Amino acid sequence: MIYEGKQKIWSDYQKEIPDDHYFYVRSCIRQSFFPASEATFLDITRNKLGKDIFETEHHTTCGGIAYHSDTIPQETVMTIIARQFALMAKNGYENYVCSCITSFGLYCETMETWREYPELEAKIRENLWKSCKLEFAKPKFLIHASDLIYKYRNQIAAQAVRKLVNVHTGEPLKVVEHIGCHYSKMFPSKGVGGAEYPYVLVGMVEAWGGEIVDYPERRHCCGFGFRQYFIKGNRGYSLSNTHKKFESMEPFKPDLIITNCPGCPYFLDRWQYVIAESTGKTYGQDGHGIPALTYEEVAGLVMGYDPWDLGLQTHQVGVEPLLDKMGVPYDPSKKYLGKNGKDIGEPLPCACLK
Amino acid sequence: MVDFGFGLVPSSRINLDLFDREKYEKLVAMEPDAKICMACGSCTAVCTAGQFTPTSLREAIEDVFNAKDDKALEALKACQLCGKCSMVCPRGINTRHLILSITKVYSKK
Amino acid sequence: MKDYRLKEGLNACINCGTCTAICPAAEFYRYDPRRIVDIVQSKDDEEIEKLLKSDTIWYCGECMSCVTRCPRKNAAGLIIMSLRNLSIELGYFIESEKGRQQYLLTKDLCSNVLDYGYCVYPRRFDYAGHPEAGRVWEWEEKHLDDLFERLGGNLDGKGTGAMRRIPQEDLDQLKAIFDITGATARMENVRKAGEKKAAEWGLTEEEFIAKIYTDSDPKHLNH
Amino acid sequence: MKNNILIIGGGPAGLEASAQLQRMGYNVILIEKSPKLGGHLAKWDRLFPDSVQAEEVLGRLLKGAEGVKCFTDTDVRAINRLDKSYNVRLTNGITVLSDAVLVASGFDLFDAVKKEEYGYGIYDQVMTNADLEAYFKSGSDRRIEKPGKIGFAHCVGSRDEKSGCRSCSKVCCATAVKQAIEMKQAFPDAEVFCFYMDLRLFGRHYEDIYLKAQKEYGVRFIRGRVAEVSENYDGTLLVKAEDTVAGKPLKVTLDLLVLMAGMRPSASGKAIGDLLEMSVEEDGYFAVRSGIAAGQRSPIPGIFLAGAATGPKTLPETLADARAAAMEVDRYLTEIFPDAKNYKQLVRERW
Repeated sequence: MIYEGKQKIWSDYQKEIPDDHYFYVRSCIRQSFFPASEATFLDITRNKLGKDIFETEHHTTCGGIAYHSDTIPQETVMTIIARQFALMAKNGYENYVCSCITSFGLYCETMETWREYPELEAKIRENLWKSCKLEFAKPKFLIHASDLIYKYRNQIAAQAVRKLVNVHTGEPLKVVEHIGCHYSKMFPSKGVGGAEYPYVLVGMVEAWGGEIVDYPERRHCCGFGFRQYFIKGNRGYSLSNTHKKFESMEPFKPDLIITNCPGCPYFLDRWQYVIAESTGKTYGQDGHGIPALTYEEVAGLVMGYDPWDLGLQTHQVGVEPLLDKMGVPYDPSKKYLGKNGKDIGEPLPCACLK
Repeated sequence: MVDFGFGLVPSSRINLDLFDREKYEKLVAMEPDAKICMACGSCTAVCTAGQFTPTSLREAIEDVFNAKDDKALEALKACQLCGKCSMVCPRGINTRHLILSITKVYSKK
Repeated sequence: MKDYRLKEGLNACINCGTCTAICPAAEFYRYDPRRIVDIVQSKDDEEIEKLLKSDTIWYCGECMSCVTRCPRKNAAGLIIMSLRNLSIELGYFIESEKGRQQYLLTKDLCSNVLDYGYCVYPRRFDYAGHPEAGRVWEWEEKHLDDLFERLGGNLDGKGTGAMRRIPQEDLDQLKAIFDITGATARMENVRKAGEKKAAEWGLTEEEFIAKIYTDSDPKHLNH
Repeated sequence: MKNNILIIGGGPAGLEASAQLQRMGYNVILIEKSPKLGGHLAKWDRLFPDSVQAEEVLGRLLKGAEGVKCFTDTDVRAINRLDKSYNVRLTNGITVLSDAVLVASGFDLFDAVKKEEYGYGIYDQVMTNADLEAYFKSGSDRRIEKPGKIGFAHCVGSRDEKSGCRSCSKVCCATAVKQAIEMKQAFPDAEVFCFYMDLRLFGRHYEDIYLKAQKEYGVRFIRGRVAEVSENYDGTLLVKAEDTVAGKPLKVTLDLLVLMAGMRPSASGKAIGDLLEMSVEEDGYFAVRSGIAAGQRSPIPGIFLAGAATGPKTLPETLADARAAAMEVDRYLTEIFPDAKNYKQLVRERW
């Protein structure tokens, strides 16, 4: 691998990310499965970086999952998107930051389609007024939340209490990145680093002291496939695609997987559980899995957040070996406690996966 | 082991790393023309058995190359050795001999 | 066919196969996106109708990896979306096992959007239907309120925050959008086709749903 | 009086045209921007279809052009159109008054780095057709050490709108077949794969080398464009394509992948074109007066074109084109130029 070759491509795909005043829009999956990640993102940007990042209670889903499951027409999803944009403008913002990759891809596609077919944009504008009495607007900058963390990765490194380094050996942790397909595969220029060698997560990992490991199936989809996961009869597709990725990354012995898409960490985590419980195969050391974390969780770890505040207990793959390597202090007895130490039981143990 | 109601799905991806070179060398020693097929499909187009069964010499040759030996045999199983294919092959391959050779080399028996 | 995705997604295909080479569905289903593009551009109505009634168009996972690869700037994924759209409009989707899944998907996802303003809503994500969500979700499901509180969420709460209750006025706007952009009509269309099929098979709705949720004919897969 | 003719570009087209025009008695000035004459030919080892040494062909071309006034390391700084000739200022300080200008600016090889998913310049074991020729000439390349499995990816920077190259580069299929054979000759135990979309082997004997590659060397031809390349743990390559004949995705582990970089309009040719305000077509190559009837005349009177400046050509085609251009220049100078009084009218009628 020739590192300089990648650097050249990275320099070709730099996108403009504004400095401040962001309108934040949540992700359905991230809220459902990783609520602490979004909370951490807002805490870092607002309180650690001092940015103005606004959220309105009135925003909704963008409809992306329903759309990519082919349950609603394109015109519907475009009008919902127009409504989100209108809320942004109504609140005096023009920098739109979304937490979801499916949304991000859909926003890019929508804006591009409007640009190419102005008559469609006019139709959506009319739809928006008829249904919501809102004024049509478009963001000046469209960015994914991981773009923001990427932009401030060095400031985060400056405030970090630890690095992505194995404290016992002094070696950098080997990190595998997984970029959500809709981040830049459709519009390479909209993503930091492009579609083939995205830099958005690599930049974070490098800034925080880890070592990125490239592996053959890096670009392959996690296997979500919308309908291919939601319907039980289709889940073999989803599982098999993740399996293909793990078989490919196995020889590289990664310590950690970092992701920027809401669904991917869920699938990369849970499919390891299913593979372990149904075949006995595990991919980490001694029967453990490889932790698949969100970029907010990784940022939180290097900045010294408590792992249970970050929600790492809601991963099925145990994160303790990673925490031990990084030298993160944690109290095992507090892992599954509710707020203020409330006892809410704990999950049953797995048969195979540690 | 837990039954989730679904599981890993078999892959259909051609993996050329599985190509059995030794067997293949045996085949081309027997019938060197195995190497010169252009995959034009003339043989399959006129195949008598192919009208009623999934018979295709073109596919069988492809399968041999693609390390899908079983599929190759399957694609020739119903061949009657009528020889129409040898009349149309633009590369003049002795197709009947090739079919017999493939069957001989790749049969499990 | 007036579909912007088709305009965007279809230029003359040269059958190079770069889409199929990296397609997550092509390896695990009996599926070849290149052939779909080829059939669509053939403009052979009979073949296209067959396609619309088949399982084939439902194998794609809409990951859009093919979009990056095509040397002719085609987008097989967008073409598929457009075909699915048409299959639903014409009621053909109900003819195939994979297409029929639209009945359940539409019911679940659209009601999540209209009832809560989210595509996914944790209280409707049950461990029984999702055993792969793991022991950890089995536990989470029982303690959702406590866990959201613990993790800085705001499940069904007022104001902002993860999984807050979205105000009714906003849900009303989503409903209005659904009504004027054809989503409501599509839901109705799909519902009727499903009910008809269930009646044809002599199944209650519950039985029908259970069937389409789990049915998986081995013919979809490679041997 | 001998007419001055300026030829821009010292590759095969420029050399051959120089030789011909010199024989006709013209005063030829040949300029070449690089330090060496010969263009891409000077960097190539052997040529399809009969594996003749490139050096031998180049030697013949150089011999033919002996006596021509040659400036290497020289480019055009400015061109002014006078009443009937061109005043050309060169970068070496010399000014040439030229009655006809022949642009033989050739082609650039497609920059394979731009085809990002193939990882040229990133994955160690990926090289280009030009790199492989350099290896054949020098006998050493860090990437080549007894490769067991070798792939050739056709159409890299050809027939690819994503890379902005819609057209076919014409020569790569035959080059790939030639190089595949040469690699088998160098490494008889290797397995060699060619990934193609169409095998465009149109020329005389080209089909023969295709058959030879199959029959004598066992080269495997796979109908499917390479979709993606990545690097395995041991440094070998994972290459993905569809076998479109089988209709299935395919993967193979390779020790070496050779990218058949296609022809692109040359950047320095474009600079000359800009100076002359000479039009190019959508594909970036210079427009000609008439593709069929006057393929060596530019739309501008007195400016001629030869070789790959007007689109991808094989070497024999380039040489034939150069000879044709010489004839056209001669016709222009003898028929029109001497009659200074009617010059403008004649040009209007006959250009």
